[in-house]
Amino acid sequence: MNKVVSNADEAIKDIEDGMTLMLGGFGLCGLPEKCIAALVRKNVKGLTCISNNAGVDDFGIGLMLKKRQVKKMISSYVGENAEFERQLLSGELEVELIPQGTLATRCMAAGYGMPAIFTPAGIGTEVAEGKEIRNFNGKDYLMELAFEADFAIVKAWKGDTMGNLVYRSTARNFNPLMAMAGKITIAEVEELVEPGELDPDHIHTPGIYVHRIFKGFDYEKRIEQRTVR
Amino acid sequence: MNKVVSNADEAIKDIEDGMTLMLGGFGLCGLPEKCIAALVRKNVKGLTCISNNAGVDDFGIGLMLKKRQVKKMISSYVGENAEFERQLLSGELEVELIPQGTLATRCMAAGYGMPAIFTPAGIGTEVAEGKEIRNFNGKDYLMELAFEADFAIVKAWKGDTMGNLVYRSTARNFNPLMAMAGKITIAEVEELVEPGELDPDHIHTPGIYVHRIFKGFDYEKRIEQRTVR
Amino acid sequence: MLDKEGIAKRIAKEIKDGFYVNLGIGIPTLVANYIPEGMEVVLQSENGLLGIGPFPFAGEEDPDTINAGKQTITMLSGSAVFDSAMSFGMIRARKVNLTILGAMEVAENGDIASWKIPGKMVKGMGGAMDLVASAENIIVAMQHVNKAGESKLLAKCSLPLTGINCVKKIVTELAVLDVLPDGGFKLLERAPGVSVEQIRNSTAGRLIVDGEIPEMVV
Amino acid sequence: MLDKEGIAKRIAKEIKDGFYVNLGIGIPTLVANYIPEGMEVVLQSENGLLGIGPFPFAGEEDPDTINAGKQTITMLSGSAVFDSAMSFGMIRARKVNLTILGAMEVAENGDIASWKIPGKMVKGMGGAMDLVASAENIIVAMQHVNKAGESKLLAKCSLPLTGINCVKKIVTELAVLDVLPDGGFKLLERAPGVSVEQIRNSTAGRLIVDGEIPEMVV
Repeated sequence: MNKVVSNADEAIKDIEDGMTLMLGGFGLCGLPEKCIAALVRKNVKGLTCISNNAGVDDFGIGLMLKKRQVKKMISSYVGENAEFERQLLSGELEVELIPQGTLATRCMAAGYGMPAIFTPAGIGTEVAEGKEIRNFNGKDYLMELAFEADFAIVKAWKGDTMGNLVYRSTARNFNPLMAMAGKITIAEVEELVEPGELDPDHIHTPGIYVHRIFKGFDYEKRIEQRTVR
Repeated sequence: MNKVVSNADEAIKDIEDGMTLMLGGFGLCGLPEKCIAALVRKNVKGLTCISNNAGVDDFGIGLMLKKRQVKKMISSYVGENAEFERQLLSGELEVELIPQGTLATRCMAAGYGMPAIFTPAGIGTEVAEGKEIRNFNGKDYLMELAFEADFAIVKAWKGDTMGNLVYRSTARNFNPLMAMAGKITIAEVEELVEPGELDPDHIHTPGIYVHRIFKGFDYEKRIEQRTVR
Repeated sequence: MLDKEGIAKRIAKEIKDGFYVNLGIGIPTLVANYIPEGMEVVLQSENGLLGIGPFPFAGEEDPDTINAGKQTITMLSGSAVFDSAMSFGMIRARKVNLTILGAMEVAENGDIASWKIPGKMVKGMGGAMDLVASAENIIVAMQHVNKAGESKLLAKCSLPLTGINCVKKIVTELAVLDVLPDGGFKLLERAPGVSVEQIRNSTAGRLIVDGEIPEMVV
Repeated sequence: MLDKEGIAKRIAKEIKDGFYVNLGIGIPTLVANYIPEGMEVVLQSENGLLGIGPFPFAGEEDPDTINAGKQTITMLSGSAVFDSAMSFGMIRARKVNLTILGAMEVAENGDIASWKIPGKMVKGMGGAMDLVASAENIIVAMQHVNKAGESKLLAKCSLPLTGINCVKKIVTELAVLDVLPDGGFKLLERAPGVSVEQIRNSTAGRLIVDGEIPEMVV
């Protein structure tokens, strides 16, 4: 039951060209920055990345975009990234933009073994094109399918060697949803502890969903929009 | 934003004959025992109760069954209750038995604004009768609708005056799911605290889902199957 | 004519005690500064937070605590954190009482466009499509005309839609308007010093002016 | 012939290191006592717990900590609590490696009946329908014949079904059998002192006996 690997490079060693990855985080908050750095080092190519955002030019998934490792992005919001916009407008990068709640819920659906969900988000817009629409109680809903991902890569605050995870503040965001949704789930944590050190009532992701875990050192945790009073 | 009411009787005062209620708890664990006692006192009749179990003869929903307050039970497991079995076999009580995961997920669907979910539970059985079956990736699923309940009544360990709730151990069970699903949600708690006393990262039910909260005194917390080493 | 702060101030009057409110990026964010004293309102951030507090003091920024605009924020007593699926769950289930967001265009039938200019700008819809498809009560905060002087209140949206038949109220630098269930922008209030004529000239969609239109009190 | 403890002991051999296992009520619960030393196995309780510990010592029972059979239990280092929707979420998503449960009848095509005797008994299916519809790997622990001496391994179930085409293996007081993908009970092992003939006489469904059948080692 010990799921500990030594570092990010070992955790991602069998991620191959052309795979589909889920990457946790909202903007740069709660980002699995150690695994992203390792993916850049490994220079794996042709990836499909499911992630709410695409990072900024020089941090987060932006680093993978710069090296042209990403074939397709599935995201809800991709502003703040000039290289991204360039690749998109030039057609080098395939992009599927979907509503944020749809993205979150399609992850959850995968982790909950539900093949599809219904949401009103996107009804009457181009997001609805080609999708089944269904009326319940007088309101139209789109049927959206659960995601399938080869790997889910998430960042937690604390984790134990059995894979139980706890997130801190709004760095939680998509991480627990994606943690449930990967065929293989990799968790990087700021603090790796022994089983029993996390209160069973406070665990956000039960270890059953997590296959590999490691402690990352020296987190940068860059702030995207530093705003003060 | 103060949602505090003085006691169970005040919390349930507008529950009327013929309404649909969700009641948290698994067996007698995590049961909203103060509200059940108040419902028995008020002697409201013709209720439809959505609850995983039906209590025992002299505790939990069993007390309401004894007074013939329940018209229909929607549950997954109703053993351990002789009066229940008598009313069921005599036809006095309408009973809809559904799989436990389906029950849990139909509550969650209501709280998440999803009109229906898909589950394989019950395929090929009498549970599937009259329901839509749909195949995804070679596997059959039943479409099950979100519940609608006039009131959800749950029991938490701690709650604050804004309605944020924390559950303890396996007394969590259906409580957070039902808390999200009621048109009006009533929470009874063992400890009522001021906002700020619960860690925002440890809250299981955000206060937005809770309309009324009160502190219950002298919880009996009866054990159904006392088992020791 | 109102400035951005004025628009935010006017919208703040639509908030009621005990409301849970989702504020979009831009002018809507400013609304938080004008919630009347003594009123208890909880702000929702769709990344996964109820109870957005003020921006932190310099030096106290926490990279793990941000709002939907990725700005550093603080929490309040009674704040609650959750994942993004629950966040949109409570939005879809209509537990959020009021949604205030920006727009590029609004049509007289309540359609809204806000996320894409074909060939030019593709930032994505973020949570806006979920919000407008689910919220019972949507107020749009926007400029009445764009930089080229063209009206943004149209008979029909020209840009890709974010949602349909959903906008209930609009507050601009010139006016407060309701979008009527049967269609049309019903003029409710004029901004200080703005005439009905000015508003009419800046509104491409059907404007409904019924009787005397009061000047708004901000 | 095996007693209940013997059935549990034999089933325990099917568990592999690192497995997450759901144990049903009755004989399956006993399996927990026979997990080999040194093997790390996590038991799931569908009310919402991973990491079921032993029963508490008298006087230390916690009414808030129970298993799916409503028995008081304890937790272990590394246990995690969650709500019942997530519990069945991980079951449906096939994160649980093995499900062990009881049955009233099993058919040679893998159908199982376990929750209802029309007109006589209606306790409900609890989580059994979810488990059998989702689990990749299902072992049934049951008596080969009922109290009236009739076989419970049938060509076709007579009672209302819990699930279809799902049972993979059966362990009874007489034998270990696989349910073949194309149908039929393939005899794998005889209980100590039990003959193939005895098993044949107690099996109403199609029994497949291929070569010498070893006596099981418990």
